[in-house]
Amino acid sequence: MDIKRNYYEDIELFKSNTILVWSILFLIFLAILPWFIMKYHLLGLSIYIVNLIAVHAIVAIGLNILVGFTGQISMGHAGFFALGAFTAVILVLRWSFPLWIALPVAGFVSSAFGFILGLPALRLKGPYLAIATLGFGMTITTIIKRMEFFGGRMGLQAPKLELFGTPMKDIHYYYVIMVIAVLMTIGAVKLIKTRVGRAFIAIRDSDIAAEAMGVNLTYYKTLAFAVSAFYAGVAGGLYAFILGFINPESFHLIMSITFLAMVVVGGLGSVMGPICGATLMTYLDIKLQAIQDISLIGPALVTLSQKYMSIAGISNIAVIVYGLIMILIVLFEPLGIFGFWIRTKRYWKTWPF
Amino acid sequence: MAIRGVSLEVQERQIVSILGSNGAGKTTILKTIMGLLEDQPDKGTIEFIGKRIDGKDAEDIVHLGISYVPEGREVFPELSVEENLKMGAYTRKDRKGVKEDHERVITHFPILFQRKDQWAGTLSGGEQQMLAIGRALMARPKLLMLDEPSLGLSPILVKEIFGIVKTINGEGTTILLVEQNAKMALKISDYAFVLESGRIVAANVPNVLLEDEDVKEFYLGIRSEESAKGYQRWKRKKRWR
Amino acid sequence: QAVRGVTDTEILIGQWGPQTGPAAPWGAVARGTDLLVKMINDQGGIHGRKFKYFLRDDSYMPAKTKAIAKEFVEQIGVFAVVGGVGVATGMTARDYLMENKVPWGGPVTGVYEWIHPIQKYLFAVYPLYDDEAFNMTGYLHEKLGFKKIAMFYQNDDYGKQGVMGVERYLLKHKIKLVEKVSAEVTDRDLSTHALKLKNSGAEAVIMWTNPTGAALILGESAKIGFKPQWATSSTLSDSALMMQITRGLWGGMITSFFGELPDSNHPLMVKYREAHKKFAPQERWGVFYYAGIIFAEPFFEGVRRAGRNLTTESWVKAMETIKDFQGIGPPITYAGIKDRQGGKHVFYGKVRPDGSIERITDWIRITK
Amino acid sequence: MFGQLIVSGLAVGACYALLALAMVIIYKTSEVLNFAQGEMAMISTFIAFTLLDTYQVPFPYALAITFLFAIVLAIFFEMVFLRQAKDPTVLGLIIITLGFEMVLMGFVGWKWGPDQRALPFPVSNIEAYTFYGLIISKINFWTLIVSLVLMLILFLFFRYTKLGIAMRATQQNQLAARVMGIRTKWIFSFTWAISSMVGAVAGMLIAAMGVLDPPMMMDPLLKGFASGVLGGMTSLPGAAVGGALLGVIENLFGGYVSLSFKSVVAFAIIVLMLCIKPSGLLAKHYVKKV
Amino acid sequence: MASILKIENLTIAFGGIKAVNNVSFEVEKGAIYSIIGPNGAGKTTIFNCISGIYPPNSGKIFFKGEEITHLKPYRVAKKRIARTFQNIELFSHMSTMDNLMLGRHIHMKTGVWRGATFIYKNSKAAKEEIEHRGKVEEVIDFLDLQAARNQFVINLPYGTRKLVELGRALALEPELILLDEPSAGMNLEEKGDMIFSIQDIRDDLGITVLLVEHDMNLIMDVSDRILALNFGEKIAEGLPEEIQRHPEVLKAYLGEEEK
Ligand SMILES: Nc1ncnc2c1ncn2[C@@H]1O[C@H](COP(=O)(O)OP(=O)(O)OP(=O)(O)O)[C@@H](O)[C@H]1O
Ligand SMILES: Nc1ncnc2c1ncn2[C@@H]1O[C@H](COP(=O)(O)OP(=O)(O)OP(=O)(O)O)[C@@H](O)[C@H]1O
Ligand SMILES: [Mg+2]
Ligand SMILES: [Mg+2]
Repeated sequence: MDIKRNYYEDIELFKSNTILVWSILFLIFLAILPWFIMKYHLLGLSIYIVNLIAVHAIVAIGLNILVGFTGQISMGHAGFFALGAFTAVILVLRWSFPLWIALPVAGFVSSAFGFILGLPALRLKGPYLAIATLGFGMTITTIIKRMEFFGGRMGLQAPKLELFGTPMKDIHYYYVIMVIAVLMTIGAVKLIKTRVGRAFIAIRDSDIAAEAMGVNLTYYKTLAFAVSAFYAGVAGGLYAFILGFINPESFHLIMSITFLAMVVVGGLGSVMGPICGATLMTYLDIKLQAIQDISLIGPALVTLSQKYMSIAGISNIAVIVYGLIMILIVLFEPLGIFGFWIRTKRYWKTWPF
Repeated sequence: MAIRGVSLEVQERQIVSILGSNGAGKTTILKTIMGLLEDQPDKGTIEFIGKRIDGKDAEDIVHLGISYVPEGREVFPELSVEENLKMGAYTRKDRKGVKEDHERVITHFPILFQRKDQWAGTLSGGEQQMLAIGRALMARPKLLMLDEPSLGLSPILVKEIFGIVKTINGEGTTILLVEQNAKMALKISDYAFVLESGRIVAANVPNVLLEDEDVKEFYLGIRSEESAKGYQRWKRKKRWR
Repeated sequence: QAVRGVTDTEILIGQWGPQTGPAAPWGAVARGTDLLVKMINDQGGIHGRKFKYFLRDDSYMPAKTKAIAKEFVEQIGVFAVVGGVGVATGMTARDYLMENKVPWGGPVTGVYEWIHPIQKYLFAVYPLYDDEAFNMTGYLHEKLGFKKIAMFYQNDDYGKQGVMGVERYLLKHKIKLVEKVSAEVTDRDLSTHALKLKNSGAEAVIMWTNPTGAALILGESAKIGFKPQWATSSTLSDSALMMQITRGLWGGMITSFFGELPDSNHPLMVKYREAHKKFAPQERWGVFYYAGIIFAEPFFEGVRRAGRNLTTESWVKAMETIKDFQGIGPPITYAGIKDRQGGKHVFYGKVRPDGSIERITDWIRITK
Repeated sequence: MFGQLIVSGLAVGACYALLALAMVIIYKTSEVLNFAQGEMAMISTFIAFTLLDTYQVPFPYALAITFLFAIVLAIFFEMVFLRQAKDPTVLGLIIITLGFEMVLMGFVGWKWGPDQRALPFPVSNIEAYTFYGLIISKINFWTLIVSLVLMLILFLFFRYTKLGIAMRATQQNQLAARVMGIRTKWIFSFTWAISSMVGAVAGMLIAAMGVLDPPMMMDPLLKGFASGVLGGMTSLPGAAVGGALLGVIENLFGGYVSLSFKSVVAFAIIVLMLCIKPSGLLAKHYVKKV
Repeated sequence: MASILKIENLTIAFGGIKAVNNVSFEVEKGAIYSIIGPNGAGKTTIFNCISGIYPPNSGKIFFKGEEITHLKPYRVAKKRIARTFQNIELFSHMSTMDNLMLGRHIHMKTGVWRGATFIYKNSKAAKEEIEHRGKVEEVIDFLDLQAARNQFVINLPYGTRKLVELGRALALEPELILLDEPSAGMNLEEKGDMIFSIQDIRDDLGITVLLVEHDMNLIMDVSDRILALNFGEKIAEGLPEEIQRHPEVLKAYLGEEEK
């Protein structure tokens, strides 16, 4: 081993020039994507859907820090998401904070709650932790529902924001969200590569050994909750503004579960995985009903429904397909979509052989 | 590919040892026999008392009368010692025989009796090893396969373990033994195989193997006295890289 | 110049409604509208234009509703949105639709959000829950002479507007509500709720909930021998369904109605029932199915009145001319630019033990 | 009121307990949290409904066919989906059950539509027995009896056959279990079948007490899961105790403190309990030894 | 020389069974001190008490004159006491490098904010990371782990994994290292290497070693002093030669005949 190693390589964001080039190309792609969407409605996408995807991706990245890296389950992330959404809206609505302050504050409020939840969660594992977090998620929305300050159960209308005097549209939000999403992705990648991230993974693999090596379990476990909740909080703030109206009812358990599914389907324990997962799951969730509109399949499904099932429930086909896709991905690719991607990459690398 | 072209035969009522360095494929052989590997052998067959058992499920193989002490203890951590032993006799229906065997295990390893209500996961390392062996004995197998049974046991117990193995063998159980402690293993074996990188490099009765210079040096640690420790360390490293 | 969603031969319209998930029963509304569209098209459309109807399932999730609204406007390019189930869902779309000047006729909930503040392009049909509850309390108190009134409601925007109305009336007449019990939409155990109602000694209980909640509370009350006069909102006016799922306990219920009874001899009802047999025989002829017709009728009336030269503005103008228009729902009036609440009437009926309904009042004006 | 609250608390608790039992049985062998449990019960109940309502099959036969269906469904799911997973993580398995939940939910919605229905049931949900002034409806009473009996049978079965230990062994170390000759695959199928049957009982009772519609099991399942955790996810008696406790606590809280926070308080209490006893009331806490 | 570790009347019981009963001993700085005893004698339990995993029922533990009896494990680690485990406890889904880097945890400072936001090579977090990677690289060289450097430890052979665990403990730059059966499961050759490694740890790195082992060859080769336990109680303490001949040790541990 005479080659002098440059240790920075290991933690560098762009390990090689190829990655750097690809990353830049990807950023350019993101920058011009809206133009394509508006012009061609690629895959039936709208900018709003892309925004939603990006927001979900932020939550998923954060959740993955908790679930994938630290090995703690959370079934209450909709709660943090809701906290972020309501905090951001209230800050802007009641005290006219600018968005760029309201968002981080929303993140920190969520993360404070994450820290609190992390404390009882310390000794809990598996189903016990699942139920505790689940209960937390439900409690948060119930409390929000009860307080007129948060608009009660009617919910809150997010104020219309302006950018240089013009009201912000989806396309403006798009760039705001993308910048935040990219920054938060990079943040997650780096965090995982350095000391704190290592401690997280160590806790997942063997908490006893981690503690014996000087990792303060209490601190890092709650920290993981806090960091994860921060992501959810910021994303929640963005969500409130792209939706325009938030209502505590909509931050329900199913939402928490969907977040979890995004992470697992995308690929636990990588940063790209949850992004893939969020993209796929969000897109499918909104667009799957289109199978009834596909030329040949659609009428066939209608006939099938009339003959054997019920026509009133025909939309449920989308639910079935959604569930099946979830199952199949986990079944055949335990590392999620990201694992699939890695395999194809490896396959192409060794291609002729 | 962890093992290739390995043929070995274990005669009834014998003690047969498999020796070899780390990663040679000893565990893999035992696991293959037990049907524990996901990918069944690419080629070759395994027979037990005249019946083909390759491709069969581990459960069925156990029912045929093979018992296995896996590497790394693999006790049921949240079952009590007693329950662990009960699981060892899972396939058996004869209550009386089970009771007898239970007593026998306890006389071999009295500490297990003292710890009988303790969760196996909280036993000390050596106690767990004893439990793993005891558990396998509870099945009263025709063929007992032991993967490094002496790991983590105190010197006195190591001797005892080999004694027990010998006794069990005397009672009619055939034994296939994988050991790092080659010296002891050879002492009680009727036959031994030496494995290297998935291949059998030597196979013979212990007396003959003990004559073999290579075997002596690499597996029995009997080395020429004059060579200085440090020097030898380097030499050995070089040769085996 | 071109009007979005309007061509020489076609008018595109859309609606969202939960077809899947827990709120799916309400989704029947959106399919009912489909029936009306088919019928109109079958008769040759309006002014030579046929309607193309897009029904989207939002599973009652606001994020999806907004995506659907955007799809309607940006990709499909609909002329108008007709109906649309849900408050939280509709609210995410309201401002967006209004900013883009998309006419919206007859959202399927009777809440203030649609008319406060007044939205130029939004024409509500559903009588307001608040007014309905106010009036119903009055009916129980003044006409039927109940003194001790309790409320059981569902913990959401719909239930809350019911409470508002009831309390408003009682406050005005200085009467105390003897008990106010709420349940979550997902609750499946209402024994404590029933017990509380019973202990309050109420003579009449007004119920603002979904069918499941109603069935559960009636069951629990019957169990502990609590038999007040029940009264409930128009959302539970599907007495055939309610009779079945309450196993007969629905008998004696006082219900308000926003539309003709399912077996009514009203000429339009007869026509619609025929269309139902023809176009969608598999659907159950339930109140919420044909409510899809009720909430859409004024919209089509507007299109009819706007004439061949249909634009957003001409439609709005036409809608504002509607006075006492009546299909199978309440009489609809939009009194000028300050009034966007079309339905202002309900009528009351009492459920007979066999599940049929005795109409006990005519259409009563509930909104001043 | 106090007595009545306790009685009706126990009655709901019994339903929670049945669902908890169903979940615990599966968790005991495979560490899988079966989130499809509710929907499996729901679809079985719909089958029962179709038999009873559409085909007018006499109740005992309908019951038998429903059980058969529940068993087939569970074994199908276990063999066709769960077992096929390669290198499954616990979380991955949970997601598979969630996916299956959606498939079932979608299927029922597609087949039967979203409308609420009433399950014809031989025991009335309105008529009641009165003991010392406490009212308990017939169906609640029989629910209590059925769940107690089921619980007892299962408890004895798993306690006094080797199978009970073998199930736990399978969960803790599948490899070692196989080496002991425990037919783990068979155990999985078996436990799924039993659990699905218990679930179907719960589903039918819950539908008979209230309303039959696709989302009917969402809330009970959560509570059942919570009860299981409260009692300790590996303990059958724990499931019973957890269910009863949860039902009673909920009702007392609803009756005396606040109805609106009733369902949330259940979770708050569970979290508090778990802080004191991290593995539930009746399960021993295991700390790995190094 | 001064004692670095001092244990006074340590007692711990699990449900009535006294795993360690009134044990006292002292380890001198720079010594290799071994604990032997039959299985279940309480050796690992003593380690667990020192490193804070089990709170002792009574007795005191002093490290460099300071009491550490009831400190949490991570605080003990911060005092520079590192350990290995009887059944390897590595972070199996991390590379060897990262495992060792975790050993540097207590010496590093990067928190969430700095970790997530460093941009270039001279940022504080990056600099710190690079510096500590250098340190880890020294450990890798010391143990000849270059080949395993970037592999996930789950894929490494048993013997190598034991070395990685040792490396992780060394990366902490401890003053006292606790080794629990470091040579178990190794073949003769690797055992030989382990003897040298242990000696090097003491001689080259100046770390005091507390050792638990069942391999008598190794014990006799490296130990300066030996403590023998049986049923949680001290039965003998002294120089290797004394212990080897001690009748009780012979009876309880080594087996009487032979040799
Ligand atoms: N599942 C697996 N996938 C890939 N390689 C494997 C797998 N299992 C074992 N190997 C490899 O096969 C070889 C033989 O392993 P095996 O465990 O049989 O060795 P062994 O002789 O038992 O060694 P030891 O003395 O360390 O127990 C090793 O190089 C190991 O890395
Ligand atoms: N958490 C625990 N609960 C109950 N008993 C325990 C626990 N930890 C250890 N013991 C018991 O304490 C005794 C000492 O265990 P310890 O692990 O210290 O033994 P050891 O000397 O390291 O033995 P070995 O050489 O086999 O590893 C054993 O009998 C063990 O069963
Ligand atoms: Mg091996
Ligand atoms: Mg030990």
